[in-house]
Amino acid sequence: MSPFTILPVLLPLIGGILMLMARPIGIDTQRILSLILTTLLVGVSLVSFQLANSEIYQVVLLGNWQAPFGIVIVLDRLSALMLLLTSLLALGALWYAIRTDTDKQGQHFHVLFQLQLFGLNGAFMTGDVFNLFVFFEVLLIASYGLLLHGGGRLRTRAGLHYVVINLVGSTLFLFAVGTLYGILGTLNIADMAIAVRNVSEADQGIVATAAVLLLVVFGIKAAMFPLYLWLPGAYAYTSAPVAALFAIMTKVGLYSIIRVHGTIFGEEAGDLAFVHIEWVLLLGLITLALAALGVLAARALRRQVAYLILASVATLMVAIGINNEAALAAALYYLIHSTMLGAAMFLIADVIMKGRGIYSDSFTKAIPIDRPIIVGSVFMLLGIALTGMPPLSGFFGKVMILHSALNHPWFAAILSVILTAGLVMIIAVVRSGSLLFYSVQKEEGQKTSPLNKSAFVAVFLLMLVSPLMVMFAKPLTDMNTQIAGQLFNGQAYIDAVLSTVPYGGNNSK
Amino acid sequence: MEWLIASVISVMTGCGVYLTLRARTFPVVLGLTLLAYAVNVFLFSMGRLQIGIPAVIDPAAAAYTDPLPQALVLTAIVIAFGMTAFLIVLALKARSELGNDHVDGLHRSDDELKATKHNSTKTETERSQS
Amino acid sequence: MILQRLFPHPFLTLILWGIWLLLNNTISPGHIVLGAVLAILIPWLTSSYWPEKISIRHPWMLLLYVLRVLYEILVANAVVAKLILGPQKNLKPGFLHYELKLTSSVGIGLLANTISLTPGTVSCDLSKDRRYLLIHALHIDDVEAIKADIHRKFEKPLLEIFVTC
Amino acid sequence: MSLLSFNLPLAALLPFAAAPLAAWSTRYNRLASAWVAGLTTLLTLAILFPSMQAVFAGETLIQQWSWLPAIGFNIAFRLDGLALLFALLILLIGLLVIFYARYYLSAKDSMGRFYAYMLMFMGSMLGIVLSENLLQLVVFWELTSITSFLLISYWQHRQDARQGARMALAITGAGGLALLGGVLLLGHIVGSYELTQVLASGDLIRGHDLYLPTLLLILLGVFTKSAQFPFHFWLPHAMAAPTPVSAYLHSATMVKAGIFLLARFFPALSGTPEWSWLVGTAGMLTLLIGAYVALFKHDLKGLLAYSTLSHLGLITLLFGFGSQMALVAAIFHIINHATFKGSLFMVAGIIDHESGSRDMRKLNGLFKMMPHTAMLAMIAAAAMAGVPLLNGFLSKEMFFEQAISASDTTLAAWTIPALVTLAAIFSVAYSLRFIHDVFFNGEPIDLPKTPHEPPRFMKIPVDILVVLCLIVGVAPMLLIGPILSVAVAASLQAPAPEFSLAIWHGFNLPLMMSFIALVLGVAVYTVRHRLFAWHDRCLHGIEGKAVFDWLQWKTIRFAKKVTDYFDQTTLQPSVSWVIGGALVLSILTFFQFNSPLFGDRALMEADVITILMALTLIVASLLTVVLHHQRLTSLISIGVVGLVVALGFVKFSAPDLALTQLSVEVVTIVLLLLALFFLPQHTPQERSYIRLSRDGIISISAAVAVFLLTMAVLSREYTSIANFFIENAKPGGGGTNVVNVILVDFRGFDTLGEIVVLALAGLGVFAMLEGLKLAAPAKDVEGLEWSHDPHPPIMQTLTRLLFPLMLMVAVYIFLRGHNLPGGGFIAGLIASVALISQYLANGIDWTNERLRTDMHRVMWLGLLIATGTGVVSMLLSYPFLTSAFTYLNWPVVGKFEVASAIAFDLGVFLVVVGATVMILVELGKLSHAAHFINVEDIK
Amino acid sequence: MLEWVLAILILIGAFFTLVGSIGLYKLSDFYMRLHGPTKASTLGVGAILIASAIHFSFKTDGVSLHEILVTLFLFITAPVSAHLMAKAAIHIKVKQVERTRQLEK
Amino acid sequence: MLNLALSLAFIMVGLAILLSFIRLIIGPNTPDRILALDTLYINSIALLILLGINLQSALYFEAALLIAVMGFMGTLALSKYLLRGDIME
Ligand code: NA
Ligand code: NA
Repeated sequence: MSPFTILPVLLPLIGGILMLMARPIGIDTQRILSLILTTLLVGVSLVSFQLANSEIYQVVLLGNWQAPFGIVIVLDRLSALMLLLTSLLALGALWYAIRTDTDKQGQHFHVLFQLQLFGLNGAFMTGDVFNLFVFFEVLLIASYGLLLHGGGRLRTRAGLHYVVINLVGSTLFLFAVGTLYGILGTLNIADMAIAVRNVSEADQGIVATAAVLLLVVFGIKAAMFPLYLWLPGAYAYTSAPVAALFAIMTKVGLYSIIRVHGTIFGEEAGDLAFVHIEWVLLLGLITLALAALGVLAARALRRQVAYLILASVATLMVAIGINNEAALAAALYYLIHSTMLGAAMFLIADVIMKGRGIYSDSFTKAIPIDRPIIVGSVFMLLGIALTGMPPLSGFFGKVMILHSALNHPWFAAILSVILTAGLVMIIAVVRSGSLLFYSVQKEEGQKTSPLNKSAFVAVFLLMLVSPLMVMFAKPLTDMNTQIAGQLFNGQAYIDAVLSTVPYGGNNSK
Repeated sequence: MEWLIASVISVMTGCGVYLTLRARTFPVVLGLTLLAYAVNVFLFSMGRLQIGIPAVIDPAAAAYTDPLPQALVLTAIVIAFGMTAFLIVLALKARSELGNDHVDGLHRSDDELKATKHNSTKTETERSQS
Repeated sequence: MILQRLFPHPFLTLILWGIWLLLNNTISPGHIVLGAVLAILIPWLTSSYWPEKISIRHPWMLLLYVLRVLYEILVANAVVAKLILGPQKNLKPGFLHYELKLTSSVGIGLLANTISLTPGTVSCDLSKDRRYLLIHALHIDDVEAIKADIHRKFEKPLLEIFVTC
Repeated sequence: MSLLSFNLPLAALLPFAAAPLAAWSTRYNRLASAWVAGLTTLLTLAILFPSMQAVFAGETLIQQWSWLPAIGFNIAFRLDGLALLFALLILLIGLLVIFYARYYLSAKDSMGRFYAYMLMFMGSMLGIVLSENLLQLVVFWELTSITSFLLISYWQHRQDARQGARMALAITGAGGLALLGGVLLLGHIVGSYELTQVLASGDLIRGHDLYLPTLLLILLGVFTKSAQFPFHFWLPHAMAAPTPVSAYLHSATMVKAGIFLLARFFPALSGTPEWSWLVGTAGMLTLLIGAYVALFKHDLKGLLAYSTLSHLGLITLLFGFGSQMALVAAIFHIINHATFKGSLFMVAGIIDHESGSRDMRKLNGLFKMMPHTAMLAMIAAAAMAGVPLLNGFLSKEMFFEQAISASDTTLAAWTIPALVTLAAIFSVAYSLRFIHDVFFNGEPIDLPKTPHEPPRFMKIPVDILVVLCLIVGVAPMLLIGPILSVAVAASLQAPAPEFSLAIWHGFNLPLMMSFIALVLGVAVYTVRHRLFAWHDRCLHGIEGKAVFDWLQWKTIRFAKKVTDYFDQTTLQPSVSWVIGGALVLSILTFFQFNSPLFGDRALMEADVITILMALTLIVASLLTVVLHHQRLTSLISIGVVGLVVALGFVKFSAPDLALTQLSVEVVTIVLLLLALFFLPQHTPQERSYIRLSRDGIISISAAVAVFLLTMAVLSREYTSIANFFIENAKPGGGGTNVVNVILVDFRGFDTLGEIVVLALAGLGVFAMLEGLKLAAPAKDVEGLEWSHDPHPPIMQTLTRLLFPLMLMVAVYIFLRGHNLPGGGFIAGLIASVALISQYLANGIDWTNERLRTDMHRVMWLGLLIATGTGVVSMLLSYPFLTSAFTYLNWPVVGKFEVASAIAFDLGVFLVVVGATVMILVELGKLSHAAHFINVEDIK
Repeated sequence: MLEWVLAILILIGAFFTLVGSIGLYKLSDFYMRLHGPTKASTLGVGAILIASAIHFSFKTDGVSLHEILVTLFLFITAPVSAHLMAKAAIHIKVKQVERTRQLEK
Repeated sequence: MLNLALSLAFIMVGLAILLSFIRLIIGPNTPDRILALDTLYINSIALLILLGINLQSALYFEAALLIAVMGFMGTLALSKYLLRGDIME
């Protein structure tokens, strides 16, 4: 156990406090501080990643209490990956926010931002179900603030819907956690996994019900059908850097399904093993189909991008639902891709929107934007990546997922939905791209605003992730296979958590 | 007793859900508050119902209730309070930006229509301050 | 001077000290010390919320006053219980204006409270000029008797107890 | 490592590498990009050249590297006869097109972009034909779709170009995805995506259950790319592309990619009735439709496009015949078609370029103005029509022969030969039209430009191709024999059958068919005007594009309908979905298991008071619903709910919860009142009974479900980890109030998160309220003026009196919390309520004057203390948040406990105070910014 | 003896609490009902609190007097509540029973 | 004896709660409802203290104390709402 392990959670918390303290000094200080802190977090995440890169789990017994009595923080390969992804994404989003002055549009952007990271990282590291609830709340309330940052009619309405739906979700979370505690008598994920194995036949139904309730909760975050309805509005109407950061928010839901359901209702759980998984697959497929239709039906770019994100999340659900090591490895590859490129897509939608002036992001014929070739190329590449066309990462992720599904009884459904959805999205994105970049007309009196090059750097760098992911597909896949292997070996996780002894030997302090 | 508590939770949930499904922000806030109460009692009851044996260590005590759900509910209450506070202010913001208190900001309520009419005639009256 | 600053409201300090010991149900030395610290600290912290200095001329009279009020409450409770449980049509409710002699706001507050506490009367409003108290009585036989009672039993002692600086 | 070990990937990737260079080079010289493209093509040829000898010797070269072994995705390239034939076609015709385009493109066209796209397309095509790994092939396949989109939409300002490009991408992209599916299945059946193994597993594949889906998916890819019926319609619309693109993509290369796949997969997939029927039918229909429609196109490129369709159909049909000789004929015709159709497209481009029109109704008598071009056109068109001594004749004869032999096996023996002859008749007719209608047939009408011969160099590529038509036509074996032989062998994965390419095979049935076709073709052409009229009257407007557009429109409409159904940007359905979804999923899941609903734990007797209180709570909840239109009243009744809940906590051994609930309850009511001031006082009646009953059903279902869930758990026994907390609270945590010890010690991390939530709520509220403007009513609902007395003195006086007392209670609750019910939260709430009471009694200005503390500071201080307490333990190398306590013994004071948990709790206290006060006071300040509306005036 | 004292105190308290609520329930206008709770908050709760103080003083070692605090709080707050509610009722012109006398200064 | 008295007291206080709650339901005015809520708070104090005696536990005292304070705050806020609409100004 390394004391370092807690840092990914602690650093943004301290960061948030520092931001709050720095408020009177002014936004410039906050910006510098925020950039430094986020960069530091990238560093910390990298070290964590290195630390997790073994079969050894880093377990911290918070308060020095033996699990399952205290709360544990667990760093394994998956959580390390999520941490790294989050911090990199955050850095990009933060840079874009600062360079476009988004952070100046309201109060407390940087505090919210750091604490959002606190919530995310906490959710990725906690080994306790109720603590996960708490971190969900942290990341949610920070996201409420960020979502509403800057205000405006549509944003406020979307925010209201987002908040209400998530509050209902929090209620469901507590119902689920309560039920699980009421039967299993514990909250620690590893301990629950043990308890689930010993559940009597008479209690199985109720535990399964709680599992599915929990799935609904995570499904809301992950934007699973029919729980995704908050997403299009929320993502479309918030500010671009926030939307970009939100690309990781849906992944929290998926991560939680992998972590919580995967551990508690894993292979060893007897009749309860993978009680959730067919739902994930089925609902993932439905979500994907609806998302593709949404992409096609969108009347404005940001909404289209929101549905593209939804589609990528749905693809991930399908991959998780396939439920084998290869599929999970593929899912992780796709997760990295979808997070970074989804974020980039939101940012470029913002670039385009700002470039089009009064036409904003609506799909109408408008004036040409500044630097159409570079912006258009990046847009095209992102479109290719996100719709899963070769030669970028989306395609390879999709192929890996499909390959892993070859022996699945639902292969035909998986194949047809994924391929058809891909096609529909390609058609839609090509339509919008051709409208935005080709179908343009210069107009008197409508001046194009120049491209914000320094902000654009963030988009470009995020976009580069895709070719890099192709280039380094092999090491990435190897890594993902290792992660998936670790995840499918739930017993190792359980043993690691439950066998970690408090510092100094025992609990009597 | 359990039946009673279950009924209480159930009715609060039902009422909470019904109010949460209303079209105006204020009932929605009330609904979520009720839902929060319901789930808090639910979570609390998961430690089973015990009378007169609070989890305060006392040499004379023969037994203790399960303290863990209580701690969880305490956390949940405070979180729900924060969320309610946020939501109600958001409702105000929505009222200000959307022009009425419909959750979708769609249908202008009667008082709003009157207010617009009023604003257009510009007969704003200052409230007398004491 | 320093004492003045340290104990802006010595009487309050005393009360708080007592309250602390009451709260903790103890007179252990630790709590006596802690209570004293708090009883000094809190008035000091909240002194700005007390715009007017209250000084109590005869603390023992306050004690007497409290006992008297308690006694009055006891008696009035019985009377009013009978009124409530009896037939309603016998009740002759009404509003009356009581002219105040008290000027200290704490005094007025305490009087109003006392009036409300003794069953049968509720102080409903204070006139803007702070000279009249509007009182609702559950049953009025003789207005002047009620007014005289209030003055004799409550206002006079209060007038003696409080001086406003 | 020698070049020969990686020249194949190099060849495919070099054009990609050169593409940016081509784009970039135009900055310095407009023509530089053409040079880059040309030289790249030559270089690629040179790279492949060393391998050719081996291929002609019948070898198959494979260069592969392991890349994603987990899914069998290797980087693998293959050069055999078939690949070489196609690679040569791609490169050689590419070279000619590059040369031609340099003269074709006008000054305002961006050369750099054009050649960059061309190079990328060339690379993609090479990738397809050189791929050994099928997944890799799919990658290149889709790349051709993307690059062809870019090329077709090259003139992006033209709507037809954009639409044509989109349609091409939609169709071919769809086919690509189907191909991916087919390849995955193929890989699944064979266990490898390597062509070598797939081709060796023909019997396994044909015998597999998944054969038909695999075949269908792959053929979808083939038919879309090669524009076979019913996916043919994109091709004519792709003619909006610049003519060099049409010449290259739409005659010589891309449309042949599908055909290439047929040849490639021939050993693996062919030889079944499914294959014959599917491939044959598509080919035949395309052949006929293409030939027929071509005649009626007035646009030169339109005619060529449909003629291309027809020829592609011809080749497909040959594959459908499935015999080895048919394969020979097919591959031979691929070459021939590339040469004559490439040249014809270039001619059409020249005419367009020089006359400004491609409309055959305007173009007449051009022979006089451009005799050289006319000569070239006539030879190429004759080849297309199948006139002897030209290459088209040879392959067409072979085609007829195969059609006859294929018909032996079918019932209606004459059908196939008759149909192919019919197609040939039209082929002759449209070829004749291409020549006669353009170069003769009177004088030109209204041409934008006066036509004349193009620049000399523009004709060179056409010259070369036409000469090839002639040479192949006269001496076929000389030039084509060797490559055709190895290509056929590679395609068959077996030695090529004996074949002879000769001009004269004697008087036989095929020759007769050719003769009939020529004669009747001329006849049809002569009566064309009557045919045009008939066609216009009866068949005009039947077009694939219309179907496609209709389908696309329908799909979009469907998408919009579905999307709008779910995504209405309305809250209520979303919430209904969440709750309904949770209900449905839970119920379905529960009944998957054979568990009884209730357990057999002994239940507790209910007492009268508890029943009464429960009833109160139930009625109060219902009252909140019933009276929710009167908002203030529902607020009061929710107050009852909160109170009874608190009493319940007391009853069931949870004093801490009761204290918290009571405090939160009041703060919530104050909060709601503050907000309610700015909201309507009444909720309007909802009129939709459907919605009300729907919501009623959802609510009642939720209520029932929660009831069952609660009972299901409460009627069961459980064992929990609770004992540990009870046993360790005092010895390990130093406190006797176990709930508090859990909060500040065992699960302090939860608490830390929770105060962050609270702080964020405060900050969020602060941020939201910034600059918020709201109308405040100047009179109440009843139209009454507000009271003139904002701070009734009696309230003021006594509330001030209460203030120190409440603070004292807060301190008391705080300090005892570790051992008895209480703690930082509750104390914080009490302190907040104490402060708020001052705000209520004295107003914001008065109180703020006295409370000169920025709540931001209180919050960060609290967070800092709580976090700091946790960090301190790390400095002592204990985990984060490890607590410590000790007992001190001071004189006078006596023995007392000092615990770090108290410091943590102090942090909690401060955050609670900071956040609560901030929320309420910021909200209270809102009226400062409000403007007032007189409700009475409006009435 | 002690039990008797306790029992009587408890019954007195409960009785006056009940009387207060009866008043609240049955009296005919708001201003009259306002008198109800004062019973409950003074003698009602007071008597029960005294019973509690006595009970816990005898049950445990020390003297239990903190019940006095509840009374103190109630004595400070209940009248203010009543005062404000009355003021509010007067302000919004809540109806009085007709026989209510309006006595001028 | 004490138990009998307690049982009787519980019933009486329960009845008081019931009556207060009925007043809250029937109103008819908002001040009536506020008053009923206030009374419910006070009744609850009695109930809690009785419960404390019944369960022989001093742990419920603080709840009673808090009810006294919080009930007051609620009434204060609600009444002020009727008076001024804006309860903090
Ligand atoms: Na009174
Ligand atoms: Na003509």
